[in-house]
Amino acid sequence: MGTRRPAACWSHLHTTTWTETLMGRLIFTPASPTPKGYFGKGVLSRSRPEHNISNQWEQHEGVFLPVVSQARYEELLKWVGSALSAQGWDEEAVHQTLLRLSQPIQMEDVRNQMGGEGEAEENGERGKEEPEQEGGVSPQMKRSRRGSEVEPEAKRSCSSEQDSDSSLDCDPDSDPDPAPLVPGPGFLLVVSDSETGGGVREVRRTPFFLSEYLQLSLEEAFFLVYSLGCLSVYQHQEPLSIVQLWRTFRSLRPDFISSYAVYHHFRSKGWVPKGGGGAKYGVDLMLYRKGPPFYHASYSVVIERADDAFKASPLRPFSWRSLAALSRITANVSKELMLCYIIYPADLSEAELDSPVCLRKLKVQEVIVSRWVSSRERAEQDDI
Amino acid sequence: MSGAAGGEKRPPPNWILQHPAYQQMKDLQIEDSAQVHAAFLVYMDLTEVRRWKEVSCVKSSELQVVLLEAREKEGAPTLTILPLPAHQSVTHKSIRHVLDRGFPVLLCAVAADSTLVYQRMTDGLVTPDPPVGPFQDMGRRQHRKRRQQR
Amino acid sequence: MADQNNTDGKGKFYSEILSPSELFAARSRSHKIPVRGQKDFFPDDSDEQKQRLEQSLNEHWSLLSEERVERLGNLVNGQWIPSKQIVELRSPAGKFWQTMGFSANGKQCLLPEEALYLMECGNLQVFHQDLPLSIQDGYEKFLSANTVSLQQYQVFGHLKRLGYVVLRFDPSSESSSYARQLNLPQSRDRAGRQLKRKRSLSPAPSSTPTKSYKSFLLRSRAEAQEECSTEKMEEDKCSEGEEDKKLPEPPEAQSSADEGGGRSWWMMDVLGDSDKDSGHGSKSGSSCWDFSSISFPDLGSTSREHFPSDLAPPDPSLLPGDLKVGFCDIAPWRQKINLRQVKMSANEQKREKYRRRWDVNKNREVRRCRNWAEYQELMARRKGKREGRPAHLWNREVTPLHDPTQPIATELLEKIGVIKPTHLLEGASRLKDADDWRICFNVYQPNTVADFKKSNPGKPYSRMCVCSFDDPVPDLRAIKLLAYQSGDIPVVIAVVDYGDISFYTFKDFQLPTDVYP
Amino acid sequence: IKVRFDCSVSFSLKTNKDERRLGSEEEYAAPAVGVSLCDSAPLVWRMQDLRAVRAQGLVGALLGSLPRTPRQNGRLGRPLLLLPEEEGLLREIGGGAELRQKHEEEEKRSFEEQSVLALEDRKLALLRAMTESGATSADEALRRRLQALDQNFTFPQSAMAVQLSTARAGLSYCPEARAFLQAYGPTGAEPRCDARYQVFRDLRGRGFYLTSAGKFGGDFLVYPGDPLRFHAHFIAVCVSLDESVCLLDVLAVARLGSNVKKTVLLCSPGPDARVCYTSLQWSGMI
Repeated sequence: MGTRRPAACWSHLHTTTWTETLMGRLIFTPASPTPKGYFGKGVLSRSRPEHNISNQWEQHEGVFLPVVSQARYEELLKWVGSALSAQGWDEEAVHQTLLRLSQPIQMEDVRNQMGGEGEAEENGERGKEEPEQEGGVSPQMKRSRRGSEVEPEAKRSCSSEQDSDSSLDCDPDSDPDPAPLVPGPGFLLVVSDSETGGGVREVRRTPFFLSEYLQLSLEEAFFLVYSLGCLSVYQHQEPLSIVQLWRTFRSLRPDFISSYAVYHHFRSKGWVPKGGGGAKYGVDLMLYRKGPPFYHASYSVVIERADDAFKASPLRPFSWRSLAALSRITANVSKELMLCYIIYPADLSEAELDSPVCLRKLKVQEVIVSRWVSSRERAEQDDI
Repeated sequence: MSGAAGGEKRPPPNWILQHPAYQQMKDLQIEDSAQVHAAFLVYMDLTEVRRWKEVSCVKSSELQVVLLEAREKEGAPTLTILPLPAHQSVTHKSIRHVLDRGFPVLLCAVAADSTLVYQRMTDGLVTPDPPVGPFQDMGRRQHRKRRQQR
Repeated sequence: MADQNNTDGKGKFYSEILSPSELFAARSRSHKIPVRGQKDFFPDDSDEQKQRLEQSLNEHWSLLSEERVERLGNLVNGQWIPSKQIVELRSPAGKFWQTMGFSANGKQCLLPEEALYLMECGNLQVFHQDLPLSIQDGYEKFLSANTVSLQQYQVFGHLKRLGYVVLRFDPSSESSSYARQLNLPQSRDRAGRQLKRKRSLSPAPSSTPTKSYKSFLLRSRAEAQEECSTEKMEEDKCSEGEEDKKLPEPPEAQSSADEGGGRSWWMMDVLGDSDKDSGHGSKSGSSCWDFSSISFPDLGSTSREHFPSDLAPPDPSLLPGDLKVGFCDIAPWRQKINLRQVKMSANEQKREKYRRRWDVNKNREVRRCRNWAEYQELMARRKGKREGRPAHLWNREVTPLHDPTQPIATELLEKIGVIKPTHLLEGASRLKDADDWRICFNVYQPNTVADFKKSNPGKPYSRMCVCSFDDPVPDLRAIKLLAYQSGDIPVVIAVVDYGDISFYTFKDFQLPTDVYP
Repeated sequence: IKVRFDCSVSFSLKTNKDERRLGSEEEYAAPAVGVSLCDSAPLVWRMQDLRAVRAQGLVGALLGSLPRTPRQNGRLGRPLLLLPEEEGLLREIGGGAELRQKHEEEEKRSFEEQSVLALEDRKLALLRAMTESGATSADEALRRRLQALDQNFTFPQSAMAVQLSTARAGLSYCPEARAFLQAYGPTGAEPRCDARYQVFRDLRGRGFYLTSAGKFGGDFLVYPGDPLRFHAHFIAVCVSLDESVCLLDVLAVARLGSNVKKTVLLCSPGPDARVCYTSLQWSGMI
């Protein structure tokens, strides 16, 4: 029985909150293991979440710590202050909290806490801790070991699942995308400017966690929910059913059915579609074989829709000019341009469109657009 | 979070919602929440990833969008940044409107998965930098010569 | 060349006419094209730049002002016949006859685009009312909506100059939709003579540019055939006649019947297999199969003692009527099994080990099962664990396509592949012809010229459709129509942007399923 | 420069160039550019016309085989195809808006000339009548009557003589030419055409040379000098100010621009007859 790597990696169950203030976006919480199979993107990174609070790290008395400047540290403190004020804390309480928070920490305490975590040693010689569970600030931040009770559970749930399910493919070394190491250990090395602050170096608690989020596109999220059943999406702290989610996404994006149908189609062929790269090349999707780390994108995809008579009602009105530009930039990066038509049958009612079951009635037509060069001589016309 | 057993635990609070810049953007009362989200992602990219200076947000009431102002480094000229979700459309008029603020403009297209694509926009005609060296043309000339010999 | 309007006797119109001495001198002029110098990036108003520009312009003008001068003996003489929109040759055709022209009424004729191209190449002089036509006359008289448009001629000329053979496309010559339904390979031995097929029986609403040309074409093809080989033609006619007799029904009716009945039964079958849950059939069967009584045979096991040398016969009630099955002696089978240890390299072993890592047989619980019943019980137990599945996803009308608590099997991709792929020819036959998209040329590659026969041109390399950069991009309907018209020959769309021509193809495609090792 | 739009050789011969038969057209000192229509496309054939077009900074596109070496596409020969904008600009530089307008002007001139001639004619007739009557004492009366005639004479429009040509000549109707003028006029109804024309006109006015840029996803390639000697600096994309453009299209053309080292220009005619230009360049931020 051959198992497929990305498919196997899809099987973890996640939940995510989709906050209405961030309409149209789905944010994966950092505590969840990244769904493997190349879903989503770290909001601050170019692919998987790997953003650090500081890109400068230093070994301080045997522990690797991120280094931040005094100014940066104060900025983070300020954010905490304003966040607490926004939560209705009075000025004095905020002040006290900040004061307590900004106390220098002894390295011994740091080591103790890391040891207590129990994971750091196992996980890497760099002493990086497993992800901090929650970002931002909340009243519970006064507790010293934030998130520690959440994280092992997440770990446990993964491993127990693997035990119980013998056919799961969990070969870690063949997976180039290991579980995210969202940095942000609870401590920082604050370094003041040598001129003004006399070069003081102090270890302090990280005041504001910018743990990076994994952002999913609507299509990715719906696929994880509907096709793989491994994601729950919450709104107003209530989990959404598949049909509810479908309706919600349709209301956010009028062309959601077409764009999802295309996404779903490519996933069901074992390919990895990514919407983000498309913006770089002026298309809707980039299509990768297996996944971005393995191959460069092989196709640039433009999504079109067509009715029963194959008349296109273009999602994006195309002119030869825009097609010429797309064709050229696609060829410049050795990719191919694909038009992907979703064909809606004439008898598809609005009621049917209200549920993802309508996907079974849709058809998909892929068309490759390429420039034909009549002769090598033609290259000459570029001499302009 | 939840494991295979489907424990439905309430997800932890989202720090984005607590971020002062996000609060500030929300207070600008822009209807298009996708644009606000785009603006916040650009803000985070400029401050956290690129470490730009003096990054602030401004409301354009005419366009009903959040604009950003920032300097690449200390003492560098101020830029206006126009963050837009990549699937939207623009008019030249709205671009002109942003340019009319008097600063050079960066248009930032924000894709659905938070990928950012920056484009520089300047009023008037900006002559491109000349290509480096005559090498490309030499090759082409060679090619042409060869062809003519045939 | 331009204004040889001899009826107007005024010398002023001869400004671009060469004098006899100039003509004579031109017989030995160079055929080289001056090489253009490297371009500058910024204009700087320097004298050097000005000088270079002047030099370039002078070169440019002298190149452009050059007139065509050919020796009379090298020129083929033709006559423009406006009523037929063709050029009749009055002297024998040259080498170009291999790839251009057609015969009609015993005369050699050229299509207007062919004549104009040959005029531009300095091979042909065309007269009208006994006066020679200029190139300009040729453009203005030959090119029109009824023959070929200027843009079509631009594409024609572009390809001809590169050495391609370019013939007009005749839609009626294409195989019928019925033939296409059968998906017969076009290259069957008649393919070469597709163009010759007479469609006199079906007055197809052919709206090819020139009707007059078409009749000429048909006649000329017939003549060409005659020249070619009479017997072959007889044979051909014969077989065509037969085919006609065999197919009295209009192709459309035939095809729909075909689609509706003949084909669907097995299509359904195939679909049913993958689409509907395959457990359906086996479930109904399971009632009479007592799994607890069927043990797993292990013929390959090295521990022979565990198994008797023969297997008990199956329960007769499970077998169809007359069938009698006795004991099965497995000894001879055993001898056929290779029981030697396979020697594997370290790498292979590692791979094998990895492959077997999640082998069902390795699972302790599975191994504890002694028969199907116990295994099914185990599966049911495992299924029971799914009760913890989130209610908001599973206790609703629409549930996820895949259950994450279930093992991921090879069929996962098929299971979630609910959107049906299609191809360009599907449903294309029911589309009505559109006037806006039309194939106009068959194109053959330059390297085939040596063996090219007009009477038997063979399969074109591609077909050309010409449009302007300001025209719309073809939608799916247009792409389907063109694909249908062209059959298995790729269609290229030549898009003309004033002087520039870009070529695009819209190819049918199906993304392969990416199967992991 | 005067431009003529002809649809046939004979027409172009009669109306083109320096030799003019009518006094009414004598002020056309500058050579006209002969443009002939082929399948409704404006083509320039004669060398002097090609040079005149280039002298205006208009490039056009060569379509024909080069006589010297016809079987190649690297360098092409006559005819020269004009862009609609080039043809529009030529017409504008020529000063004569449309053939119809020119025709009216000619008719007006003809009427004025005929009026003078008619007055002369009347005076002559009066003189003859007076002398015939032989009244020498009538000198004074004659003078008065001539004066009155000078003041009161009107030549009715309806009395003007007009020619009904046998052969097509002069500014007569030519169906293709008429259709052509309507289709490509710079005041064309389509806003895109209008934007393109305004932009072309403005950039040419700034000394740039322009060619079509379809294959680069734009409207015009913009050269700082004659394209024979210079590389293009810009890809001009013409849009009206209010036209909504798909951001993905903007990103695509901007990326292509950076690939070929050219600045993409968004060009829109503004409300005050000025053209707005916005340069799009790669930010270098990845």
